Amino acid sequence: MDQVPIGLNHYLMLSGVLFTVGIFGVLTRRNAIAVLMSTELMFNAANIALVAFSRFVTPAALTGQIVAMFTIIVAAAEATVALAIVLLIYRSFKGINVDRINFMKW
Amino acid sequence: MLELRGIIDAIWSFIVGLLAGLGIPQWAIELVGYALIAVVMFGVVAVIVLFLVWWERKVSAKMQDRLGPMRVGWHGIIQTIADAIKLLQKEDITPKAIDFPIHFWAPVVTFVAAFMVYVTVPFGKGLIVSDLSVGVLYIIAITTFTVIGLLMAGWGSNNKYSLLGGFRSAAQVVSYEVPLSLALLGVIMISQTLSLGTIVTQQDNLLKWYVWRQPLGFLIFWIAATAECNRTPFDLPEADSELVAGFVTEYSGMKFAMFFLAEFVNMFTASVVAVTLFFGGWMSPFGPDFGPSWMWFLGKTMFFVFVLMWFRWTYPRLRVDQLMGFAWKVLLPLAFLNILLTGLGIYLFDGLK
Amino acid sequence: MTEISLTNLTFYILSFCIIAGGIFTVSSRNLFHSAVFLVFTLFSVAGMFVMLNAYLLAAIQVLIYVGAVAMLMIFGVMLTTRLADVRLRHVNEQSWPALAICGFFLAFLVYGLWDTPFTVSGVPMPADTAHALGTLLMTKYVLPFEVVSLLLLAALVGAVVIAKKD
Amino acid sequence: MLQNAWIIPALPLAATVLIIFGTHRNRAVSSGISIAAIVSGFIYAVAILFNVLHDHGPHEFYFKWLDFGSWHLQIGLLIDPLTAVMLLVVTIVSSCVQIYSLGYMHGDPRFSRYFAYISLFSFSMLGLVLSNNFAMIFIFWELVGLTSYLLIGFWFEKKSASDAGKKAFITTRAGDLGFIVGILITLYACGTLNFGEVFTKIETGVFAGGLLTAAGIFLFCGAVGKSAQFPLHVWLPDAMEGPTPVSALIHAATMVAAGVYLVARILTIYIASESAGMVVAVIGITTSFMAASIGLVQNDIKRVLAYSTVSQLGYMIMALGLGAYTAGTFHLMTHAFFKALLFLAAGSVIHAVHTNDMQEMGGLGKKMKITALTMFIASFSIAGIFPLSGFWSKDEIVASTSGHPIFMVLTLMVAFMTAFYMFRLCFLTFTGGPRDQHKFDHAHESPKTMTVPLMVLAFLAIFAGWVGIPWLSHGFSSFVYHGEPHHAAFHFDIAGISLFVGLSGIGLAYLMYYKGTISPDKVAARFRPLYTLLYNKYYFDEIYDAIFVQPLYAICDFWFWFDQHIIDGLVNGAATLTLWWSIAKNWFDVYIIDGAVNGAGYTIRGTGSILRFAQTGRLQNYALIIFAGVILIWFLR
Amino acid sequence: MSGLLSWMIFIPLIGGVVILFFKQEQKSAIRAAATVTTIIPLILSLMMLWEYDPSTPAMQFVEHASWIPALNVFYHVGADGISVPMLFLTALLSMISIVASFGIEKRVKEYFAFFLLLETGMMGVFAALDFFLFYVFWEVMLVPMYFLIGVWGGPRKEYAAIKFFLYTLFGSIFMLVGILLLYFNTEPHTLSFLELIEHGPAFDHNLQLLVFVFFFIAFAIKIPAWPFHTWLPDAHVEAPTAVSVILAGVLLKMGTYGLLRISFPMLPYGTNYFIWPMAAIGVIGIIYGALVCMAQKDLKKLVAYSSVSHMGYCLLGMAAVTSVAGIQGCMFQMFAHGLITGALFILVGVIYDRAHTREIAAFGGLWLKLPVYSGVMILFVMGSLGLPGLAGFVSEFMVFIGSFPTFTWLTGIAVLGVLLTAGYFLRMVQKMFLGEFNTKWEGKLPDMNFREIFTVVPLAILMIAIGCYPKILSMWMQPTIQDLVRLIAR
Repeated sequence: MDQVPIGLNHYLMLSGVLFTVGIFGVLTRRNAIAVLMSTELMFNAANIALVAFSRFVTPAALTGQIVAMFTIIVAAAEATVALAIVLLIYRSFKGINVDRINFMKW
Repeated sequence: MLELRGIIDAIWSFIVGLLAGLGIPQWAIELVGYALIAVVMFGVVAVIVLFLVWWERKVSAKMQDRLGPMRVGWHGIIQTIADAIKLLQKEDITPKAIDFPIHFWAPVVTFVAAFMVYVTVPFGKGLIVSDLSVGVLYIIAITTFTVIGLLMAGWGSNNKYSLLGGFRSAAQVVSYEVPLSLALLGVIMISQTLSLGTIVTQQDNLLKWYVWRQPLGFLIFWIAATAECNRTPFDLPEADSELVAGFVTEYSGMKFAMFFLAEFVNMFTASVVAVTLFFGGWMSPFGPDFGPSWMWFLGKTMFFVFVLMWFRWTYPRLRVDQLMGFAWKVLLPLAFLNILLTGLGIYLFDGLK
Repeated sequence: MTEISLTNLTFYILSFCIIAGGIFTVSSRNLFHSAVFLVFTLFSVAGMFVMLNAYLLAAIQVLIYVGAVAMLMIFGVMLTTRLADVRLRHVNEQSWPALAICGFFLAFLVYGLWDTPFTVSGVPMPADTAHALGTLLMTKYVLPFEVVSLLLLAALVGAVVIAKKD
Repeated sequence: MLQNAWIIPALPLAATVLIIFGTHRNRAVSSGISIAAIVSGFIYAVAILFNVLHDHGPHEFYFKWLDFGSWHLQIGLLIDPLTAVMLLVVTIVSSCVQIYSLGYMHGDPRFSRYFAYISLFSFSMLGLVLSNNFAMIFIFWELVGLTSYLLIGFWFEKKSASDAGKKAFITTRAGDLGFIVGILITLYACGTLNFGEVFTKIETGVFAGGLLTAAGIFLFCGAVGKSAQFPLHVWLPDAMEGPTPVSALIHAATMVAAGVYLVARILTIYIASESAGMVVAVIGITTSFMAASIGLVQNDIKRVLAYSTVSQLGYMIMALGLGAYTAGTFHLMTHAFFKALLFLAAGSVIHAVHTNDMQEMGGLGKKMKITALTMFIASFSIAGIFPLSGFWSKDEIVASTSGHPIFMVLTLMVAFMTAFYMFRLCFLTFTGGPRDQHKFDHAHESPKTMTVPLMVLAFLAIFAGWVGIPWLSHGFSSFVYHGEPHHAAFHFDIAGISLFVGLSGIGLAYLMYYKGTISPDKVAARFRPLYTLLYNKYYFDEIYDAIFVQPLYAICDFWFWFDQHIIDGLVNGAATLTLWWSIAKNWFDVYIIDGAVNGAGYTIRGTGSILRFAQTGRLQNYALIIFAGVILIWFLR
Repeated sequence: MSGLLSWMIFIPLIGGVVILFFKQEQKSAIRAAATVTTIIPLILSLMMLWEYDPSTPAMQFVEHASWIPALNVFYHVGADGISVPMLFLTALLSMISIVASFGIEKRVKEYFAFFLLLETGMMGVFAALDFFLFYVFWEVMLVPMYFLIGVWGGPRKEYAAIKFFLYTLFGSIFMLVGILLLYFNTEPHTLSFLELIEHGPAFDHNLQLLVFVFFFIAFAIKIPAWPFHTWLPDAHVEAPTAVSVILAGVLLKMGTYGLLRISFPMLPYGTNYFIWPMAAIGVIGIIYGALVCMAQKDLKKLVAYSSVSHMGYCLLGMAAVTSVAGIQGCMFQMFAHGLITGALFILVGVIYDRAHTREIAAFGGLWLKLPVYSGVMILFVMGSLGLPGLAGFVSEFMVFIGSFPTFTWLTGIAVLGVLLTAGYFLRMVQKMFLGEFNTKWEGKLPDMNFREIFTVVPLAILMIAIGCYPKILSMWMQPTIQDLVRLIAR
């Protein structure tokens, strides 16, 4: 293993990878809940980046942590509503496959 | 004199010296240290829990005017160990239709989560693995893993009783977690810290126990904690008369034992938190240096464990709607009221501390 | 022979856990497995927060993500999925283009990361951030804090209204 | 005492308010309040008279009413001998009329309202005579006009009554326009409206010349309207549609005398401006002669009296125009009493026979002794027979014309005609045989409430003039005078001539209508054109209708048409033009511009119909494309 | 009380918004809420009168706050002797109109909401001291008025509403141009009334003439001065009763108010240049309006045209810029006309509610059966035709006094208007109230009820009080008008 001390770029890289994974999930999963989970992954990726920035760039100000905290809370709220919508969709469409919900199609 | 910290420190410095002498690198020593701590902790808690299992049987027997286990050891004191050995020997039945990984990992998650709490519990003066600055929050957070485990168990078993049990458990735990957290908030507001160690040291004699300032908080906490542990009268997830055995229906052998132990660990945890936050933790009622601190701690904790057992054999089980209604309609408003009152008290008598 | 720092080791282990968990989350055929992996990932992220000295955030991460969000997900899964659905195709037909695009995206992200000179501050992180965070929330960020409370309330009401059976 | 004179008008006002808002449901209480108010006023007026006899004044009391920045308008009370006399006259006549009305209006459904109006009138009239400036006098001037309007139209169900009310209001208002202009000129010239201050300005020569003459003539317009002088006299005969007591009070004794009072009050102007004074005098004698001549042939008992009133007012105006202050005001007083008496007596007759037409009366003297007696007394008085009060005052008026022969001749002719038509009236009504037996049979003497006022007034008709008997230390003229006391010497020649003229008028009437020696019909036939002219009142109403009323309506219709079709037409036309322009533009828009736009639209739609296959409606598709776009942008960076 | 004017302006708005949250069916609640909402500004306006210091011409109750700093626009309100009576009148008439609107059954909620919005606009116009604010309120008035006429009006309501709207908008555009001309000709650019008035004499003379004409067109349409008056009969006739009341009682006053507040002090040269045309237009309006009135067969139209005539007095009075009496007469006429014509419209509405016709000839002898109604109507008719002792006389008299020295002959002609007014009103009274009772209404026409009486009694009391003792009104305006005369004479 190399001797590079773990620094900002490591965390950002981790964040990027996780984000990409999340994107992949969002783009490909057919199930709405799975899509939601993927978005949660993306949130977490962002949070990692935020906290890392907070730790390495502005350790005294804690701004990143605050923002991350708000992100988490908002994510929770979002998940609540999203799942309520998913339930509604499930009742209306008898299924929650995203590619079947295409009412918007011309 | 009977403080364990000195003994442990001595043993640890001996081991470090030994390992360093063997040329083992620093990071490995640290790793070994962590591993040792974990093992010791696990051992201690496991022993306590084994004792609790026996004790529960004895208490229940006394309450029902029986004798309880008497055969294995003095008054059946090693009965639990015998049972454990029996369970470990038994065949691990895995039903065919289960979702195997889920079914497999569910008891592990539960078990591990139950033990993880003890990272930040002060057993005595200096007897704390890591006095986290967010200790209280940590405990609340970790206990939620139990639910995941139960849900996994319910789902993975592919059995409708299990699923229902899992559901009930999740609903119950999530619901009661809210008043529980809010009840603890009262203590946190007064103590101005989340660290358990600090909270204990703040309660350095009988009069400074937070239960005096938070009677309502304690009451709410204690009821909610009982529910969190899935203990009677809140034992709906495994209500055997309704759901066969709830989420544990499809488990047997070792896995069943893990669930079983986890339940007792949780029970112990609840008592530990109650003691630590409201009853001075390892502090003796007369000051920090009166008798061995860990004994005070264990004594107080055991009393609360006994109270839980006492509950179990006293109260009938609630209906599921009563359960939820009680949490949201009674405990939650009371918890809010408690916070309000606490805030008001702090505002009015700022010098209370 | 190189010295292995325990911190480095932990970081790599956690990174592995996070990424692996993420990949399993998005690729698992079984939705429930996805959810469990998600929990795993989220927990690992909490660990990452601990590494970054953000203890409070770690606790919150566990409390909210594991205790609430993931639980909701699992509930959602349970309410909308049957074990029998496992056999269904779980990804759509655009998975290959998506993979390509994700690859490109990651490549550019990494490129951008290495390319950007961040000004890393030498100031060490304060040990106890909980107190400071609490103070900040109640002073400097009190408005966002209140807004978020309102948002939560709205989400609560909204969720109830949306999911209510007519 | 004197500064509280406002109480006199305030009492009837209070009565009005009380009746309208309180007691109007109770007839007895309402009338009682009204009468009590005016009788109290009478007592107060007597007290004032004694005060003023002691100290002639003038006494003024005023307060600020209107602010106009640097200066302000004051209103207040002016009490001098003229005011004192007028107060007395008004309160006496008003009291009598109100008591009389108790009987006359008995049974009327709007009994209480009647008393409210009468009280309101009393308030206005008393306020008028107490005013110390033009603005205030104008205010009360208009208020008496209003009450006159209301009372003339009291029986408004009758079209003729409501017409008459309207006519009275509008005609007097026409005179008031001149009044307003006169006030404005006065204000413009003097900067004040207070009588005393204006007169001072005139005396110091500040207010003089053409402006003064114009002011005088315009102010006189008000008097012309209110006192029914030529050419605005037409309303007064019509005003007889009102209840007879009202005619007695308002259209004989008091309100119509307001014009005379006004001229007397501002006589300084007419003395200072010869020409204005002459205009007044000419108008006065013209009116007098014209009205008297019409009165000769009228058959309606009240109309005869109305023209008589117009004629007598003309007398007074003429006297004032000639500068005879004392004569005018003296006649004003005596006339008030005997004319009120005449009307009330006539009312008593009408009350008995329910008709105004003298042709249907006759021989009523047998059945209505008191009425007949008082009527004859009044007639003798107005005919100027010694020693009744009319004799003394008319004598002074005739004396005042001594410098102007034409005036004197006309005055005497009027006196003759007056005597003639008054006795024509008396003989037709009370003597001879009944011409309508049915009405005669039902006739009866009026109740006490009516006859007692008649007797009081008869007393006054006889004796009121005695205050002016020259031999008795010139009682009236040393009290009411303008400038220095001016005692008209008693000329036996003039008195003799006028007495002779009056007696000959009576004699002619006696021959024609009592004895029947000369047939009225033959006389009428002989002078047919003249008779017709007189009978139709010189066609004044018809002429006015033709040259004022109808053209006015035509003009109004025209302007309304103009408003609707020209002005509004312009507006609507502008709108229509805009609309046409819009239509044209619309065509252009629809076919040219829109064509182009639609063409573009079709093109786009064609393209779209191909491209729409890109719209899968799947979220994830779109998201994919978004990210692809992000990467593309990165590439293109 | 600070912010008095703002409260007066915005409480109706708040009330209107609150009313929108009611259910359409809760009619009585809506009515009660609207009434309360209008009573509060009325009480506030009484407080304003109480606290107003009449000894100084300075602006009082001033509120000054930055609004659009880039354009130098301020939220600037205040009241002086010209606006205080108008604010009071607005509050009073609004309250009365709301009460008079209780008979509205169609879309009650929207009606009252619009009405309250309208009140906000009116209050704002009278209180604004900043052109931008003034213009905003001016236009704010327009919209609810349009809907009130267009939705709740009579048979030709659409025509009337659009005519009103376009006419007024036409004027507003001129006003806007005028405002911009003034704005760009001051340095620094300002929209503040007070600053522009300070700056007034310094404006270029030709500019003053141009801007004066522009403003005059805008305000003349609102007054409405001949020949810009043709929207008025239509709007009045089609509008519901209460709206007519507001239209006649308050909106018409905005024109004269605008001239007094804006044109005169800001453009002294232009004012003095144009006094003769103004007086001439005023006199034409008086005579012309009166003549047209006489040809009317519709009662409401008659009252409407009488407004044209009466507002002519205002113009004539204010044209006499050198005399306090003239301008004060104009102010009196504004106030008196608001009271009297407002009441007349209410009374027209009362009879229309019962008979569903306004044809004068269709009635007759009403006095026999409706004594209270007839008495009140005749009282106000007398007020309108200038009977002494009532407010109308005082104002006309003051106008004549003021204008006579300057416009001797014109005033002489204008006096004829008094006669013509008497003529057409008496004709109307005779045809409607006197004569035989028209038996087709037998039993169909009950007398006024308590609510209706309540709506006219305050107006009657004020009318008589002002007529008997004008000082109760003139005391508010004296110093301000003197100051105005001084400003015009600059």
